[in-house]
Amino acid sequence: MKLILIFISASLINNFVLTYFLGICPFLGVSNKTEDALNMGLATTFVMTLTAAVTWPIYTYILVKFNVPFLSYVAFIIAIAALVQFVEMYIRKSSPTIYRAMGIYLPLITTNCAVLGLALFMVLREYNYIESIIFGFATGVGFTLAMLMMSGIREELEFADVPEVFQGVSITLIIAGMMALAFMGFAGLIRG
Amino acid sequence: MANNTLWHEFKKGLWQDIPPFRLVLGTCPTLAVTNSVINGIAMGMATLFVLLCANITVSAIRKIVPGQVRIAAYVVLIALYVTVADMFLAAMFPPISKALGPYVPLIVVNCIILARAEGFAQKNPIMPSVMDALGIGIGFTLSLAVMGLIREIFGFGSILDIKILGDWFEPWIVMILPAGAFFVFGFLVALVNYLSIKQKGKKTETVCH
Amino acid sequence: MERNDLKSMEDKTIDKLQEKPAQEKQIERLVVSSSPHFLRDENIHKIMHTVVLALLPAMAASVYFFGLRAAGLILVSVVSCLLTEYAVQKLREKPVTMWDGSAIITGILLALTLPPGFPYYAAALGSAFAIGIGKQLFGGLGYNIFNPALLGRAFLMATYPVLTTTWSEPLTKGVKAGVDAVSAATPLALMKFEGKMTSHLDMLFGNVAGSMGETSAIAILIGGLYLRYRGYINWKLPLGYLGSMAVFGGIFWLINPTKYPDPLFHILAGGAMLGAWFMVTDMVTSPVTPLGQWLFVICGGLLAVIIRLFGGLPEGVMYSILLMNAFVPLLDKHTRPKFFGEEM
Amino acid sequence: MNNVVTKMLLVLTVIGAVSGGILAGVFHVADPLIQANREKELKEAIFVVLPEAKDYKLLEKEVDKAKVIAYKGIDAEGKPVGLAFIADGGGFQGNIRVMVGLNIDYLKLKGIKVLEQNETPGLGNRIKETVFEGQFKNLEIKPKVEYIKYRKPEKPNQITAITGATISSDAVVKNINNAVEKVLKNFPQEEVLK
Amino acid sequence: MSLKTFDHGIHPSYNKELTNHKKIEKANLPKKVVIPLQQHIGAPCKPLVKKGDAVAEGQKIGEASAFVTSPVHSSISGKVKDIEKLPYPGGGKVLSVIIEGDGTAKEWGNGGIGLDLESLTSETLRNIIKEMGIVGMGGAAFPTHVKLSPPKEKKIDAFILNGCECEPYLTSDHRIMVEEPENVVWGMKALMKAAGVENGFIGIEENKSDAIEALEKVTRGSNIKVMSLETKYPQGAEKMLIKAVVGRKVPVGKLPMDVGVVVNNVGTAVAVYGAVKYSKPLIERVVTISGNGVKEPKNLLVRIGTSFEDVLNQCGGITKHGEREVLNGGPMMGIAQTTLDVPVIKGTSGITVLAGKEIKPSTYQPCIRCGSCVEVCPVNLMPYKLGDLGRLYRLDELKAWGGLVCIECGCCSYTCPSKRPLLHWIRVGKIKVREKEKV
Amino acid sequence: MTGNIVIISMVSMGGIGAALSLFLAYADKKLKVEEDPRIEALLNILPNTNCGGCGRAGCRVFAEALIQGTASVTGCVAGGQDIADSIAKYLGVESVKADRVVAVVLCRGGEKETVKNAVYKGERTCVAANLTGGEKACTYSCLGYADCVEACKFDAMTMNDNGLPVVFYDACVGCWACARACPRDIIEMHPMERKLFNYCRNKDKGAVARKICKVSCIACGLCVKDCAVEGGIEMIDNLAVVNYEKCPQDDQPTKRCPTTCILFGEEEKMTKDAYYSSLPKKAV
Ligand SMILES: Cc1cc2nc3c(=O)[nH]c(=O)nc-3n(C[C@H](O)[C@H](O)[C@H](O)COP(=O)(O)O)c2cc1C
Ligand SMILES: Cc1cc2nc3c(=O)[nH]c(=O)nc-3n(C[C@H](O)[C@H](O)[C@H](O)COP(=O)(O)O)c2cc1C
Ligand SMILES: Cc1cc2nc3c(=O)[nH]c(=O)nc-3n(C[C@H](O)[C@H](O)[C@H](O)COP(=O)(O)O)c2cc1C
Ligand SMILES: Cc1cc2nc3c(=O)[nH]c(=O)nc-3n(C[C@H](O)[C@H](O)[C@H](O)CO)c2cc1C
Ligand code: SF4
Ligand code: SF4
Ligand code: SF4
Ligand code: SF4
Ligand code: FES
Repeated sequence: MKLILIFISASLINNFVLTYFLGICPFLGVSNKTEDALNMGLATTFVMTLTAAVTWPIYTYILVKFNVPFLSYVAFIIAIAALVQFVEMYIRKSSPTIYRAMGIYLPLITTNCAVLGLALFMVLREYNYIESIIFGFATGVGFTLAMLMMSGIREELEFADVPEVFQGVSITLIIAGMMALAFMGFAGLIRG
Repeated sequence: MANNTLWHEFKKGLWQDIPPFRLVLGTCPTLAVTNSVINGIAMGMATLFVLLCANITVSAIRKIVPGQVRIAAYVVLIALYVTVADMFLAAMFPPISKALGPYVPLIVVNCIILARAEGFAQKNPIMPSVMDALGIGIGFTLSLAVMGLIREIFGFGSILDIKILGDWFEPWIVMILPAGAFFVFGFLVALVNYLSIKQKGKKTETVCH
Repeated sequence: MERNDLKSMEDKTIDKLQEKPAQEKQIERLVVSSSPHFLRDENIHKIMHTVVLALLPAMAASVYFFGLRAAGLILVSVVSCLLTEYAVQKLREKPVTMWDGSAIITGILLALTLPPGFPYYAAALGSAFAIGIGKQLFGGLGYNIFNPALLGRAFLMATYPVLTTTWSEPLTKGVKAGVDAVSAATPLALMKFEGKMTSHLDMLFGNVAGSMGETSAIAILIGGLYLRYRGYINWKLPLGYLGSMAVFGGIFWLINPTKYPDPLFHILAGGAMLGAWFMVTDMVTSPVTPLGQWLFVICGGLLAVIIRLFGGLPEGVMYSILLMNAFVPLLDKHTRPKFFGEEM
Repeated sequence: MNNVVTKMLLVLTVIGAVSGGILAGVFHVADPLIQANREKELKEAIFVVLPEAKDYKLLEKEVDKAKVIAYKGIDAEGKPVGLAFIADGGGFQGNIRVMVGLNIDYLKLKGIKVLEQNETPGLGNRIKETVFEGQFKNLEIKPKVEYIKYRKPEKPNQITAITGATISSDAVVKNINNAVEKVLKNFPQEEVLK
Repeated sequence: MSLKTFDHGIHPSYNKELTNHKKIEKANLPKKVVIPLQQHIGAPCKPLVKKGDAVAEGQKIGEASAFVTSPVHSSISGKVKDIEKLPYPGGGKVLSVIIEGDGTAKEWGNGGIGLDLESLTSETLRNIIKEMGIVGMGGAAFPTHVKLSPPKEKKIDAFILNGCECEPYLTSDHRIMVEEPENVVWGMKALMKAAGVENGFIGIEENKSDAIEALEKVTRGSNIKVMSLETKYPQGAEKMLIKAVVGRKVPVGKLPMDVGVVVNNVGTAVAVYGAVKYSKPLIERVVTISGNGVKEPKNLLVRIGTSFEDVLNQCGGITKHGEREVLNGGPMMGIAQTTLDVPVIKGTSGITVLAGKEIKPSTYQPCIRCGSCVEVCPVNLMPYKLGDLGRLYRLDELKAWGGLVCIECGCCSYTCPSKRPLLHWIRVGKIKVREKEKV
Repeated sequence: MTGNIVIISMVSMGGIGAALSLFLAYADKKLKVEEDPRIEALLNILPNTNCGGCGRAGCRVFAEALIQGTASVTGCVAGGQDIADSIAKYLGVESVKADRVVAVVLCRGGEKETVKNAVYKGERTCVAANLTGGEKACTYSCLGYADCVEACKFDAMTMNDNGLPVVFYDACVGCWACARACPRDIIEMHPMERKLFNYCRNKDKGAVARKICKVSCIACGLCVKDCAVEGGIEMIDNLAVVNYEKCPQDDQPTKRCPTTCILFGEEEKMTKDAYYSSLPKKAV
């Protein structure tokens, strides 16, 4: 039950993009085509799940154990950077098709604050290992969902008559605001 | 001449390349911590500090770092400075540290820093890098302050916690909510676009990454 | 560049040709255009004004139950919508289409979702947001992603949460108009926070506290059925939405009839009726494909019930529609009907 | 090739080690300050909810592998004046953490202080205001703390919910009830009085 | 009885009462005809005559060697005045033979050979149909013999005669069915024999009850079934008709013969009757002249090559004032003419003249996504989207969304409350797609 | 204690760093995939406008083709000689001199010169109008809805006040975009050196053409006769066609043309500045 709640909470109610403002850059940058958004979302979800799986042991068995939790930022970011780079190389080698679809997004994920944010929240909320992995996965799903919605809307907007100064980033942000308004409906849905 | 270019490196961050609006970098903190002026400024200063340190170090060691681990090395350095900034805030300004929450550690992945390190310091000697960091950092701080100002005025009717709008004003709570952050940011980007169009007859916009 | 010295016989002929009075030539010219050359006698103006007409019963009910202040609120928000539309279109140097009726609908619907005691200035602000940002920023009629009236209402909800959730009893319950709004609870709030149910009959006729237009289910139904009769709404949308609410609400009711309200309550309470007949059906912000429409209403109904029963807010209709609005482009894109003869 | 690997190895190791060192150094300086800040905050909160207390003592117990913590407030003479503990739970938006002061008679609250909350400014965050917090002074905890809406409290264990923020008010009340129950169970009066 | 039909479609005002009771009249013998050398889908013909040659009525004047083509014949006797590129009612200019008439006309019915259907093989029938220049008279003018010669592996088991005439205003097929049902059925039997099909169907919209009655009378007891179909546009479109009559769906990109069906128009059947029975080439056809812009709407039997102006003058001319639009065909599918100086061709089933307020406005509003266009599209497309994609030349997407599946029926544009020229945009997009594919 | 923490930190961070670099080095070696770096380099040289003038789907495809040797170094028309030289230098091949071609609009029948016989109702683009035949009686004429101008990515075209497109030869890079956009095939690419053009595509008989446009080619044959070289201008389908293989490029044939449709010299060739400065100044 708790796992399901974590999943719903992280993917919908406390959607990283719309309520914590994490991962806004790719949300703005890679959301003009549904296909791109989906690929970016999938790649991010993958990395996020892996990140949760890798950073939790690092934190628990190294940093806490040796009583140096203040090193966590550095350790996490190293782990993430290495993971992303490794995943990139691996995909490139093993499946050129997937690489062509996802490859260009992978480097972007290193500097996606949602991934580091995930690790930090995971520690802050004192999830256990399984919970952390679910949390990582759910966050990725939430991110993908937000990306997909935005990309669908932006594709539609290509036909719309948006005033010139608002085109691009500006209208995207305002739509994000509207989505945040709509997501307020979920407020208080799952407490605790 | 040299001074001139240095001045230029500094100046560009204030308008021409002003980070969140023009470069669309560092959007996350811009949205997250700007529900009041003070938070915006604090975040801006922390970022400025990290940016400065990172630019200096990167510029200094740029010749000895091999390409394969460049990003990794820079990220580690950035994380180092961020941790320092975080501890500093926690030790000296606990309320601000609390208000900014996890967004201080997230400076690590603030794209501005890596973008400047990669895009500028990596290619330039120390002095221009310092000026670049100062310019961009101050531009960023100013941007956050402006966002904070607007949101605080509408959201609380106050500036720097001093009530300036009378009791007749019913605060717009939306302004302090996520939605308000997006709206204000969106409109500021549009405003910058508008001014640019007026200035140059052309829109300049690049998206992070 | 005319070379007079080389003017020949041919030139003179041409000159003669050109001398023909323009008027005469104009008459001879045939119209050419691409087929079809024959169009249905239907236009936006007509559709929108019919919707306004269909909203009359609901407006009348709100005035009956909440007095002239209700009329005032409707007026304020309609005027604010029209002015905003005019201002933005003037500013953008686009043709002004404020009278096409859509802004009027937005104004009326927004007003109908507000509590009767809502301040005028705030209603004006919400309307300006609805039209200015919710609609014109996207390019005006037809381009908006979210339902402007609901967006305006959501904006007001987030801006003035207390004002938007301060209800008063209807006049018919013996409260005098104009008196400081006595805080009252809507049937949904009663259900949610105090576990009390309201009589179905009161809800049907509107003898309950709530937003001006949300109260009288029957007045809304009359308008909705009229629209259906005129063919401007697709029956799938309102019935699907209400049906979905009833089914999902009913499931919870069966699980625990003392804790959760019955399906009829779900349909009659709050904004379900107004939402289903006038907001889910907004063509601009609902899917166009049959499958998309089904998904839209089913998921919308489910979300509404979930928010109502488990969310922090008492009413979920508005949020459910707005949330589903955001999915409309995706739905339309991925539920394309099979072409005639595709994949046989 | 090998040269590059060595170089990579060298650079990253050195950077890692150096930053580790620097961080440890900074930590060494900053940590006491940070701890002091935390301590101070905690102390202040305890003294707000247990006004007569001049000092406190940490009570700790391990129940079902989880720690239960309470602070025993002691007045100038070293006499216990009450228990302070943190009530934590979900509110409208995020967690609400409240420091609760329980009179040593175990019948009434001495006061509460909201430590952390993410509620909507102007609405839910009015639980921070003294008007709301003040209602808990001398509130009876038996059988349970309750809230009512719109009206003045009718019973000694009731408070009035904030209009428009029933959920936040409800959350505070629920959290307090849960925490009180836990404390009553784990730190019986006689044990504490000792 | 529930009427058979297809899904979607529209119910425009048919306006057929203008002419549906008017007997087919013989038009005056034209003094001059212009006979385009390509009146069909397929390869153009090469002229067989030169300037100054004398030609007889019915003489073949254009021939080409390809398979998908059809010869053309002189519709009057006289002298070839010239051969040049002249405006064509289908758009653009086509090499045409101008013939000045000598005022004589041939009587075809009398003294013809009157071939007996029984004695002919399908091979000979197809040859006759080809030689007599018979093409589809339902609009597209596809050479009929091609349709009748499917590749061996494709088994044809149903022949459908298209008597729907779903275009508003037009009544030529209707009048033919009412006035000469025997000839229609005779021609149809010839066509069936040529295609080697046993089962025949005649699909007619139920608003033409007199035609249904007449044909039922003639076909009683035969293997031909008259089917009454719902009155709905575009009931007459091949794919829709096949769906309504035999319940088969022609797959995207396939032809009727792929589902074992051949469809022909009633006009075609009558032309085949003339061709087989009297060796009369396709040199005249019934044309409905209608619309609020003509004084006296009529059904006329017109020689191919007669100018529109000549034909319209026989109907009292067209309105002189205000906006007028002259269409080759009906208002849904017809092609607007820039000049009246174009000839009636084999595919001209009607000349519709719209005037005044019947002419559509030239402005349009934004799409309000009402979905009407999606609801009416008979091939299940999303026209509002296709329109935008075509307008913006987003060709790959246009293809992906089925732009090339569009049968250009125009239902979408017709129904759009915002008056958006959806089909026009789709056409533009299709042109661009084809251009691109050629590169 | 303190020293301890410092040491632990240094060791663990150094260790993580070392482990990471080793890991990456290993991965780098094991998983390396070769990609031709020349593509990037070439892309840096190319204009990256993706105009399609090279006849390919975009600059990247062209770059790939260059490397495979299936494209000529002068293939990028938008880039001109400079870029061709740079590419040649980068690829280490001999540079070839590219012929500079520009677009020429072969119709002078604008609003003033032509007769209109219809009123067009519909989308104001040439492709759309061409579907219905357009307004002008001449079915070979410029439709005047500026598809070509829209298509030009180099700002090298505009519509003049007579409803005809003007090409600025100084800005035109000869990318073919306008020619492809024109549904009536009025625009052709010609080397800069060519000066003699018949600015008409009408194939109607003279008598017809004469009636519908003041400046149409009426196939009178005077230019054919006046051409100094036999076959320098040929009459094909009622239209005088300059044969550039033989044409001596002088103004002889234009002298007697009754409709001025055949012209010689720069008259019809505009530079951007010249055009805009020739416009009447609008009162601000
Ligand atoms: C933007 C917004 C913020 C809200 N914030 C809170 C909140 O912080 N705490 C709360 O209890 N309810 C909050 N609400 C919930 C509503 O006010 C809800 O209607 C209310 O809790 C119902 O209680 P009432 O019966 O006292 O009106 C919020 C609603 C909105 C729209
Ligand atoms: C290239 C081409 C080939 C065709 N081949 C056949 C054929 O072999 N058999 C057939 O029955 N119809 C054939 N058709 C005719 C079509 O099925 C159809 O009858 C024709 O396009 C006119 O249909 P319409 O009047 O509905 O537009 C062909 C059409 C085209 C364009
Ligand atoms: C939208 C549309 C409507 C059509 N309506 C008719 C019609 O009413 N009657 C008809 O005979 N053919 C109509 N056709 C043409 C038929 O599809 C088909 O080409 C014709 O019946 C074949 O017969 P034919 O080759 O003898 O002309 C229509 C085609 C389309 C695309
Ligand atoms: C059936 C129908 C329902 C409508 N519902 C709404 C509505 O809920 N909210 C709104 O702002 N406009 C509504 N409109 C008006 C109009 O469609 C709307 O303003 C557009 O969303 C603006 O682009 C409706 C129109 C029709 C025809
Ligand atoms: S899209 Fe094509 S097939 Fe569909 S309604 Fe429009 S014209 Fe007809
Ligand atoms: S019918 Fe017109 S307004 Fe309606 S969806 Fe189609 S294009 Fe849009
Ligand atoms: S004028 Fe034509 S050829 Fe020249 S640059 Fe423009 S589009 Fe290309
Ligand atoms: S595209 Fe062709 S027809 Fe259109 S304006 Fe240009 S030259 Fe004229
Ligand atoms: S600052 Fe770029 S993703 Fe957050």
